Amino acid sequence: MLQTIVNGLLYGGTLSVAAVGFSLIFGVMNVINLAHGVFVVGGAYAALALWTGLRLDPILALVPIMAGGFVVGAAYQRFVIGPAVRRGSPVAALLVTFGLSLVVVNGLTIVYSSAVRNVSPAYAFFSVRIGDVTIDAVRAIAFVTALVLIAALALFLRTTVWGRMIRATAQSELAARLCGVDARRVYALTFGVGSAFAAGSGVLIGMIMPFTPAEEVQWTVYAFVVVVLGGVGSPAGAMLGGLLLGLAATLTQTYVGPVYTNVVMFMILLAMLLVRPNGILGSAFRASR
Amino acid sequence: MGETISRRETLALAGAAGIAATAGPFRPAIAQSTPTLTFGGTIPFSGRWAEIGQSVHAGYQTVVKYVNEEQGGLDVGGRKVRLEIKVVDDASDPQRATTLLQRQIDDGVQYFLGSYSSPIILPQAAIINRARRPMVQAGGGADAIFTQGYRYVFGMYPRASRSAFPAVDAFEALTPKPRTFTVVYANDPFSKPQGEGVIARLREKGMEVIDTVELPATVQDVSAMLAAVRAKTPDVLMCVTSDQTSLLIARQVAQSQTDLKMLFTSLGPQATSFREALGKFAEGITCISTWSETFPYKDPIFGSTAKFVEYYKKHNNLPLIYHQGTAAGCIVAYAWALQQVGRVDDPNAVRDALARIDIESLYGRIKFTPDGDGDPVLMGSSVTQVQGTDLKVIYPQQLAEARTLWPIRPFSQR
Amino acid sequence: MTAAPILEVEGLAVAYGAAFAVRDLSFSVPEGGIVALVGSNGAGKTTTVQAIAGAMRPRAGRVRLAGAEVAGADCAEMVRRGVTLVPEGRLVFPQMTVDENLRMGGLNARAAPNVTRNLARVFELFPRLAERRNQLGGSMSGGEQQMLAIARGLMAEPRLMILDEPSLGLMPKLVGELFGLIQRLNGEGITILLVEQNVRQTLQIADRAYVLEKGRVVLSGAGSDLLDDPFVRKAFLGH
Amino acid sequence: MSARALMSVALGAAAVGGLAWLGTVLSPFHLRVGLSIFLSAGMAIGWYILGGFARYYSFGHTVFVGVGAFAAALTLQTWRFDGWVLQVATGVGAAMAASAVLAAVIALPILRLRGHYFTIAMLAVALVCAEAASAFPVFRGSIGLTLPDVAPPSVRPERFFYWMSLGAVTLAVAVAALIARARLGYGLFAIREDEDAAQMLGVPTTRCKVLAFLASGTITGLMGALYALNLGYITTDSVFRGALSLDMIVNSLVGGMGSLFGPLVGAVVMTLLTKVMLGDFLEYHLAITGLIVVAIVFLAPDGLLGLAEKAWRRVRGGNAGGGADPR
Repeated sequence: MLQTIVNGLLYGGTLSVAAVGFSLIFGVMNVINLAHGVFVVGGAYAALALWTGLRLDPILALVPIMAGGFVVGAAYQRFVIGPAVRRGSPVAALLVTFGLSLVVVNGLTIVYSSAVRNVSPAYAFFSVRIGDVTIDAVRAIAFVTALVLIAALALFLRTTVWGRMIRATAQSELAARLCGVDARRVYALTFGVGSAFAAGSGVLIGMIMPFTPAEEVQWTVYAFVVVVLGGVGSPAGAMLGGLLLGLAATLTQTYVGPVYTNVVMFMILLAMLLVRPNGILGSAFRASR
Repeated sequence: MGETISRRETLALAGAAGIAATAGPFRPAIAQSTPTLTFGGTIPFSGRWAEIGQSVHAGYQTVVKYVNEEQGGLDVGGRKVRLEIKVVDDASDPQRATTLLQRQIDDGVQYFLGSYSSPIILPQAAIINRARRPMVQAGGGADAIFTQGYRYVFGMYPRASRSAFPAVDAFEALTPKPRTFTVVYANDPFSKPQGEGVIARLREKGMEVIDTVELPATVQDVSAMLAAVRAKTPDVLMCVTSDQTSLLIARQVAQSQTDLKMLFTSLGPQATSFREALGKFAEGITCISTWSETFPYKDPIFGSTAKFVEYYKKHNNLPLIYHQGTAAGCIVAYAWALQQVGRVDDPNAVRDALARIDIESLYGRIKFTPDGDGDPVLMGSSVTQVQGTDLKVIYPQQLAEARTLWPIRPFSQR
Repeated sequence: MTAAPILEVEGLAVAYGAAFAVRDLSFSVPEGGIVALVGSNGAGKTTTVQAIAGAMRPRAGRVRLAGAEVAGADCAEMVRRGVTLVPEGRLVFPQMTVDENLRMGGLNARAAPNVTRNLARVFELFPRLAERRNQLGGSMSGGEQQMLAIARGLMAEPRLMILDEPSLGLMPKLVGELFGLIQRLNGEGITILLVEQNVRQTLQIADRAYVLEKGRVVLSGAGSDLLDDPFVRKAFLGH
Repeated sequence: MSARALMSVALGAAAVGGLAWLGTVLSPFHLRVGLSIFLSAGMAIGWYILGGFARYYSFGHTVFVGVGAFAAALTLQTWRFDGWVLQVATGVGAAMAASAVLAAVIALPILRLRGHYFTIAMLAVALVCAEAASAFPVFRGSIGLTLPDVAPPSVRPERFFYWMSLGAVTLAVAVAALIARARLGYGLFAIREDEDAAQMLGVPTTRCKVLAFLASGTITGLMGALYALNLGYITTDSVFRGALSLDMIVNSLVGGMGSLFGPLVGAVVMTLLTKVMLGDFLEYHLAITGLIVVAIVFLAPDGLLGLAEKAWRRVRGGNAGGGADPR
């Protein structure tokens, strides 16, 4: 039982960090980014490239990869999502994100083939035993990194001027603009930060599990589940949602059967939507809807 | 088929309906100096099965390229015939796959090669059978393909439920004999019957299955499952899973130091990337290979498996795995049947020749059951084990390249 | 009207898609005065002030601020130039504290260096907000939120403050206080452009007022004159 | 019935008659193209009854395809009838009934949600049903279900399914057109414009949404049954495909959300493009499909019909007013 809970939490940490960027973008801009999983998987491939090419440890690789994710994400918002929202509607934006994810996945498949890949630094095969509980070193490292990243994001949103501008824009775009906030820049910033976190989570995921280009869909869907469970927009919500989901997954695996894991996860998503669509912590930005 | 209108009328109609662009480029080649024989079919170049699709395609292409470029064509009834492969991307989507296949049938393609994965092959099999054109495929093993009475569909694999028998037989042959097994299988159309077949075979051979685990088609974490495995300590963990799940399992087995006497994963170790990803932890993992590049067989086209391998490696960058071998086997089988018939325009006779084929090829023996799938004994897989950085055949005995590492070195001591 | 106009609007037209909410609208606001825009629902008042504040792009017309052409400038620039709109419905940031709300108001480059001083000033003006400094904006009462919205606007150090329906949803007692506050702010030198449905009280404090109907000015004059105007009495004052 | 309505009914009947006649002369491949188009169009129309009329964008409509397909397959495996009429009637009937039941069960809770939340909730419903179809052995979704060959021996199966799916799409269009003209339709349009206002004006919004949802789900389920019968073998992956949900949306948006012709035009264009022509582009076709979607959003935000309309207005010299640009 204890082992199951530990496994669940470790897995959940990864889910949290993989969802927090999605949550931010959804919360601030009300845009469902179907290309979210592409950034995750893209991060994993970037880590792979840096690992095989330069032997750069994935944890160190987080810095350039998140920076890259930021730039790409910000540009993506500035030149693609923003114009799409202005031209059409949020649904048009959603379609654009979908269309581009097809393009990128196709590109990744051509470059890397759809072979299963994996980033395996030396510590990928160690584990620590505490009493009866075995903890995979790499999962523990990923978990701690995830916590640090999420805490850093929370701190950024809470204490910096730019963080305050992001939150303000999310709560009322008009009021924020009337305060002199340049909404376009805030949106680009938000998308950049969200994408940086997606790419960063991809690095962690690439460390702990095998991946393929087609996997992106799954990470987008998990992001949905985590965000709806925890609450939109806040790092704390993503953290809570991810951990709960991780626990639910491993508990199901152990006590119901692995094959039912996804059924249970998606049932939770559905139940949550019907009972409390704003998530356990509620929307971080809107008082209610 | 009297009800089918002529091609020209079809084109005219298509133009009228504004879909002229859809009329394909698959005109049977007639007015060329060397007659050309076209193999049609679809391949998943994208979507879920894209990677394997590329391997299968490379296998087909290699034989055709060799026959055309090195032998000036295939000798059929005293004439050289150029071989040609015209396959389109079915994107792993069955609806699309049937539509595209129908277009080739309409366009007069007479011989077909297989796509990959049973959900695509099955609907195609129905169409192929109705059109009375043969298909030799290396991609669908589901039992249902071979139990519908389709006379024109041949598979290089034994049907799924029989296909992992050799692995069980290989473990039975070990000394000391492993006693307890945990069987893990993925819940997909191929792995599930294969896994159930393994369980039945194990019990039949008097070995103890202490636990069975059904995994979803994709998994992110198996630590909970491995905790249970550690608690029950089976001698052998047999995983009938996709390469991705296998890699995850192997990694987590290594990380969590789940010490097993043997780890078997049906798919995975065949790929170099799998072995590289695991490094020293890959050592000793066994898998089935329906084909291995080290097979010592003779082949009517290349001369031997080794010559095929050499030729393949000279012309391809894609790592050579068993899918290329199986796919190549399809063309070899066709070539033999065509030569038996002595002409290229009689698909029915070619079908009958395929039904009675029994030859040695680069792939091994090719002989189909009356239902069209591979003979479970003659065409059954070999069992291979990762030793060093390579994959060595360890079973059946007559093909064995190395002694089985048994039991394997505990993961905790690596 | 002796003072030079701080704001001049000429031939303004604003549309949503193909539907024009405002067309050919002209008025002016003298420096240091209180000018009111009144009219029924849908007359185009909110659209007008949003276009002036840069939140919407006018289709046609001219907007001059202290003589400089500013039509089409965005919000950020208008705030920098000293125009602050306190929007209809207050729009405080519900999930931010009072303090954070106020700091948002003082973002612009001109006011940013003086945040501490400005905070002290609005806390002095609204002691209630000082008490609730760390409370979330969304958890406060309607009256408090209105104070917060105005205080946030003051943080930007406006020369011209536009108030859009500030009395909406307030208890009558608070409405009285609000109008007192507006006069006090005006007394401190801030020019006020007031959009209101509370016509009587508005006209009582306005130097000049414009009556809007269907996106056009139909009547204008000194506030006190309009109070006696038969049309205004009939349409807005219920006589 | 007004003259205009009569006219459109007559035109529609003529079109259906013409298409049915085409079924007797087309080659098997073109029949398959036709039936692919009809299936896509039927699904798109099914989706449009909710998504187009009421702007409730379902991102999981494939759930009805899947439930319909599984209902048909499971029933036909349990009760083995002889004769195609009985077989088709049973399969299709079971599919429509199962979809209707599913829609009825989830309608009330799920239609309380709006906007993105409804969209995600439908996705969740689809995911739950898909996973359940795989995980629970009774449904056999993971290993697959074989359906009987229902086409009568005297008709080629692709021709048979061409006609069947033509019939189904005709039914779908008819139902959708009737809804659009009925009070229900006006209710849905009111919801599309402003649900709260509609409610305040006395539109029974809940009833309208539930009815539309039922019709939408049942029609999509019908298409699902035909989809499955045509394939002959289904697994969870082949009928609960996220791609099918997306196709319904993409088809409607590509065609244009303005009228029922939108999803029809979209289905024709997109099926030809992605399912037929791009088969020749091998590994690039996904990227090309993606680019087409992006291009449509940017170049023709109102769909192909919207584009055509704009062009028409330009020809006639009218002016197409641009939208306000608050951002």
